[in-house]
Amino acid sequence: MALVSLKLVTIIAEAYLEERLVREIKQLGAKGYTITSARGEGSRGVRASEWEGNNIRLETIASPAVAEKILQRLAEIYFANYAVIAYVENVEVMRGDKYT
Amino acid sequence: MALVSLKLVTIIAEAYLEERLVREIKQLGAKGYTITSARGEGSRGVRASEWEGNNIRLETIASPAVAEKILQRLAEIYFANYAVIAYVENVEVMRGDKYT
Amino acid sequence: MALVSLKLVTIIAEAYLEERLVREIKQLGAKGYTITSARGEGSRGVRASEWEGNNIRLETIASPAVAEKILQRLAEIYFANYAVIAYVENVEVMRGDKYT
Amino acid sequence: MDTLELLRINLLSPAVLAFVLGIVATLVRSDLKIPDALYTTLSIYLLLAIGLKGGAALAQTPLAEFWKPALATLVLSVLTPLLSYVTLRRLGRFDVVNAAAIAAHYGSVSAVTFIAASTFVQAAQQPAEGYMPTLVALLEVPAIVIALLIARRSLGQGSLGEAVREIFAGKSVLLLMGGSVIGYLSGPEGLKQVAAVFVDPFRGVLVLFLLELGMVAAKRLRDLRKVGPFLIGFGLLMPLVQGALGVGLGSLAGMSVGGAMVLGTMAASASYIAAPAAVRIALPQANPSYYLTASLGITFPFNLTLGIPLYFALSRWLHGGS
Amino acid sequence: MDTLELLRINLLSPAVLAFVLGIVATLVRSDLKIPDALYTTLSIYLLLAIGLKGGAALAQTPLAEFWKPALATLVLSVLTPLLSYVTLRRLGRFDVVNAAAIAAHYGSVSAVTFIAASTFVQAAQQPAEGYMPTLVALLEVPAIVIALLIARRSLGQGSLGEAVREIFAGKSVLLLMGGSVIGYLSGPEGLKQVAAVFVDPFRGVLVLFLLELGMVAAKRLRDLRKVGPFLIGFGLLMPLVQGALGVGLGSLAGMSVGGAMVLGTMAASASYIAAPAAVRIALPQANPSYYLTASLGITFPFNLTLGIPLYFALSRWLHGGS
Amino acid sequence: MDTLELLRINLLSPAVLAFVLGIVATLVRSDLKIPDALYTTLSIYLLLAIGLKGGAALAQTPLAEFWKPALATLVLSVLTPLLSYVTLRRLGRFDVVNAAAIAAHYGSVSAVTFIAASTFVQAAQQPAEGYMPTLVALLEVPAIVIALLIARRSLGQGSLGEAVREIFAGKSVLLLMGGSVIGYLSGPEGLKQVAAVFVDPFRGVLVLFLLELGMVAAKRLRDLRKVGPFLIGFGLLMPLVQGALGVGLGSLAGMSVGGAMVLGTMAASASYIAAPAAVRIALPQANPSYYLTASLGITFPFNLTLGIPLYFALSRWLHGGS
Ligand SMILES: Nc1ncnc2c1ncn2[C@@H]1O[C@H](COP(=O)(O)O)[C@@H](O)[C@H]1O
Ligand SMILES: Nc1ncnc2c1ncn2[C@@H]1O[C@H](COP(=O)(O)O)[C@@H](O)[C@H]1O
Ligand SMILES: Nc1ncnc2c1ncn2[C@@H]1O[C@H](COP(=O)(O)O)[C@@H](O)[C@H]1O
Ligand code: NA
Ligand code: NA
Ligand code: NA
Repeated sequence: MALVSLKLVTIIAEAYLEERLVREIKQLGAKGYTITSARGEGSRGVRASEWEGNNIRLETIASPAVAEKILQRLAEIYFANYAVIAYVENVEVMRGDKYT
Repeated sequence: MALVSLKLVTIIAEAYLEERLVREIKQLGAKGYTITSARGEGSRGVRASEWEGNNIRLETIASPAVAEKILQRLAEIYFANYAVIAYVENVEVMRGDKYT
Repeated sequence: MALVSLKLVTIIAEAYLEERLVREIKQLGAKGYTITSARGEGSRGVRASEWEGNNIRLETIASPAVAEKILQRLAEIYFANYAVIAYVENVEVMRGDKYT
Repeated sequence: MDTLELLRINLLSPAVLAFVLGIVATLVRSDLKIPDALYTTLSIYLLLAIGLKGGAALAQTPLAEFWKPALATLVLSVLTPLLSYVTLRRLGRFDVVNAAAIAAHYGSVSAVTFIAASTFVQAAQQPAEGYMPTLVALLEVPAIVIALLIARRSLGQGSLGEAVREIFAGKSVLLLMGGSVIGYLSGPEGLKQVAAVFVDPFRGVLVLFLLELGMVAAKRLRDLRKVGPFLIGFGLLMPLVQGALGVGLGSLAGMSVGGAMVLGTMAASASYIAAPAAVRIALPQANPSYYLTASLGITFPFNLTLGIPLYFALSRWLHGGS
Repeated sequence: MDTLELLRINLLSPAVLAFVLGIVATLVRSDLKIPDALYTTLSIYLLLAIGLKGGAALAQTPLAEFWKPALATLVLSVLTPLLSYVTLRRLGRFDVVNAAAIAAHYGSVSAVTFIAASTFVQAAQQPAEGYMPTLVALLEVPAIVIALLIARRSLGQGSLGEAVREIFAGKSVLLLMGGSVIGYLSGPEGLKQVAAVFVDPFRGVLVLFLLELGMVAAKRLRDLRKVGPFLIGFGLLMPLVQGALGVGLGSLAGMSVGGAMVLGTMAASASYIAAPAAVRIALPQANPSYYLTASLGITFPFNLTLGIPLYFALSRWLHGGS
Repeated sequence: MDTLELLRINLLSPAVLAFVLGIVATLVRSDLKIPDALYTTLSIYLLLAIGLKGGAALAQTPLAEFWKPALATLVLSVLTPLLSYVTLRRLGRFDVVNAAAIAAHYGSVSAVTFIAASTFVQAAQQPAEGYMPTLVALLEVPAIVIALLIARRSLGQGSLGEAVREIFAGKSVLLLMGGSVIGYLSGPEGLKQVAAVFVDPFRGVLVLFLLELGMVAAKRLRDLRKVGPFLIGFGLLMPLVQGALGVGLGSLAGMSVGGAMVLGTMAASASYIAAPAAVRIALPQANPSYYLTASLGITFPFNLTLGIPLYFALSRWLHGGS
């Protein structure tokens, strides 16, 4: 079984940003993503109204280069004004070409 | 504290496969699993109707041997016909005997 | 981009424990957390009634010291009587000071 | 109408049939799933609606009419958990923790069984007194507290204080009592404003709820082997004993045929909403397989199908009926 | 009322307008989202309600009146998937698997289209026969099985047994048939108890449902280019052929103007609930872009807007009306 | 009925009491949680229902009757955000961004407050004009745009274009306006078809909604210390000023006692649905603690409990009543 090592980027952000974040990561080269609904607390206390939903947890498996670009973009545009965090891990996948 | 190193297999698949996947991984030796509801996009555009639900994100902590068997099975049966991806990570757990 | 290496602790527990677990990890030094609703099976068959909800999947990014304290506390108080598991991974984050 | 006819009417009501459909769905491994959010919504709805109706009725009930049934209910709330506890310890040889946990469930009330009984007497043209929902709260809370007190006395530890706070702040009791207060303060006028949501659709909503409960109960049945024959017998016979006690005390307190029957059903039923939450806190060592399988897998279906017509027949007989 | 007036009434009904609103919401990239749990709840509700009403009506229908329409429906359930399959293979040059998958969809029934048609004839003062929902189940199930049988014969493999079990245990058919049995057993009396939930709000609930379907259909439209012109034409013309067949057979079977029209609409409609689930199991190699885009993106909106008044005009004409 | 009696009626209505229950639930740290899906469903329902009713009423309103109230509303939509902005900048010493963000909230309308006011005047036998919901959209949208325009002028940047698109495509305005169009096109006849869902249960649904809002508002109250005394005073007094303005302009425009009062309440209320979404896009730097705590934690409860009877008393007085 040929396992390939790639990066898993997880972004946790206000639900309200979902559409924008998806657009951004696709532009930066992500070939897919998975989102789950989440809730949470961090340094920013309150959040936009309930009607806008809670947080989302967005995962994307990508090459190290794309992963880095995604983090960069988050740092530039989102970290200042929105409730967003992100982290990266190493994962092993099958069919590595699917993600790059 | 005795932390044991094990494998965390994450499978993202159409919700519709939930019951089957659970059955399979149990047969292959998984001692437990956790599922969250998810949505996402990948190389296969459309998905079965809404009524069948979106994606699931299934996690199971298992020994490296069981993890490998699960991936093998996914590759044999599911990758061709269904919208399924899977990845593996190393995690540290307490009470390692619980998972093997 | 300055990525900092930290610990990601994931706790899977009966939904019913949500409030208590959040209180505990904050006391032990966690600066934030993210929760998703989950379901699952493990060694304990049945669970409290549906009305109390299923499982939660609680993630917190923290320093190795805080992560260790959280696991310790889980082992002392929760593992015996409740359906709870936990695992730890290494993750890379931006703005590392946010988590410690 | 004889008892067999009552049984037929009950078994062929949409609610009971929906329960059966839920069981069938699980047995044939259907992919039908009631969304969690719907289950929670229905629960919130039922508890709030019970409260609202009870409160509005109470606002119109003279105290002279209410105190005897209330007293009968309080007596039941002490007797039934004690009875269960002693039976489980003496005859069933259960340990203190599990006996107390099960007793808390059998002392308190299953909201859905209560509603099914109320619907049944209404269909049988013998409606229960309007203040019945208030009695639910009166039976529910002390019964759980007493069962937990027993465990605590025997174990000499535990956080009873927090458990009691948790029972009152717990969503079931909060909605039930909160609904009663809202119903009481806004009165029948207020209830009329919201009747299109909280009164008329009540029975229809019950159908959806029982569909889900059928599925849950069927899953519990898989644990039957684990709980052993004693608990199965207990789950079938204890409702009869407690039901008879309830019908008897209700009749003594001057309640109507329908009212005494519903009180009996309340006593006979085993909670699977408020009690599990409370037990989880005060007695986390107790095994959920026991108390959930018995209350939800055995006693609930028994009451829903056979118990309800039986208690009704008994109540009619005690009131000098055929 | 002439056909144009019928068209106007249909297009300006709250349900169709809600469908349009859903399309608009997607086109303007609104952040409106119907929660998954609500979508599932509405689906469960609609299927159960259809079943309940059909069952209760069937309990009052003499067999003499029912057998002819039932037979007509069974004929349709064999004819329509065959017709679709042959058309797709011969004219459309589709491979076996995809032709069978699409045929399964066009053979079976879209529950929402069925409801929209029933609502329409009611508004036009020509209500359909009460047992119509029973015919839905009668048309739905055999049609899917036949389409899958074809594929199996041609492919010489596959787990048809499991697929058939899955169709019956599948939530759509389970709720539809389960609801029918509940409705039949509890009868009109039982239905009355739950009418405030399962009868009166029916049309209003449809509005919410169509809002969501509009959003889904609009998303499917983005796949139009992928499916090619043949399938677009198929999705527009096949409903007309099957609809005419259904109206004709229904009229032959002695059904009323409304009844024959609703049967025609059922034949004309393409499932996107039961069929996708079944196809998914028996023919996992089939491409969902084809069958979902055709049934949900093309045929559904066509029937909802233009098809319904057309089938009605045809039925009136066949019954000697203007 | 004097003002005190009005106050009593309002405070003891099921809706207000449910709001209090929600607050209590949070204070006693109950585990009660309204599922997100239910909250979203209720919001969709309320907005669509308001729109439908407004549109259907508008279809029957002669333009001669409508233009004056419409004009009064537009005047309010310009005046109230300006008034808030100037007050916050001059007296409150807020920076441009936060002043504009809060002004957007106080210029636009709280849908739930609007409904509570409509329900109140109905209970007081002084129903408002049917076209009121149309006025909600007329007040909501321009008020937000103006507040954002101010910020943009002062900051000299920002994507106003996208913000305006987002307001119109935003789910709140989309449902409100979409509902109005559906109601208008399908008319009173169409509304009747869906009344069992969108008209009758309206007040009951409000009870569930306010239960949730009580819980949210109570959580916001924890932030009270952070927002400072000025904003608390603002949240209590500004509604009175804007409310009086609204009642006055409405009366001048020839509206009824109920209509002028509801218009006043609309002006007095602060949005927490459409405005937060718009502010989030155009002014992401604004601090949600300020605008959400003020609108949801202070002004909303104030209007719901004391404001509504006060505006009513004022409207009666202006119309020459007691
Ligand atoms: N230390 C943490 N661990 C896990 N999740 C976090 C952590 N800090 C923040 N989050 C998540 O990120 C969201 C935004 O964080 P913040 O911008 O700090 O408010 C929160 O609502 C949490 O869901
Ligand atoms: N690169 C990726 N990163 C994260 N999730 C993915 C990725 N690619 C696919 N997925 C998930 O896997 C599901 C099936 O993928 P696919 O078979 O490519 O359509 C998608 O719906 C996504 O939820
Ligand atoms: N091996 C495993 N892999 C993933 N999740 C697990 C595993 N074992 C248990 N869990 C999760 O932890 C919860 C509690 O486990 P337990 O205490 O074993 O019943 C289960 O309901 C699952 O959600
Ligand atoms: Na009991
Ligand atoms: Na068809
Ligand atoms: Na306002």
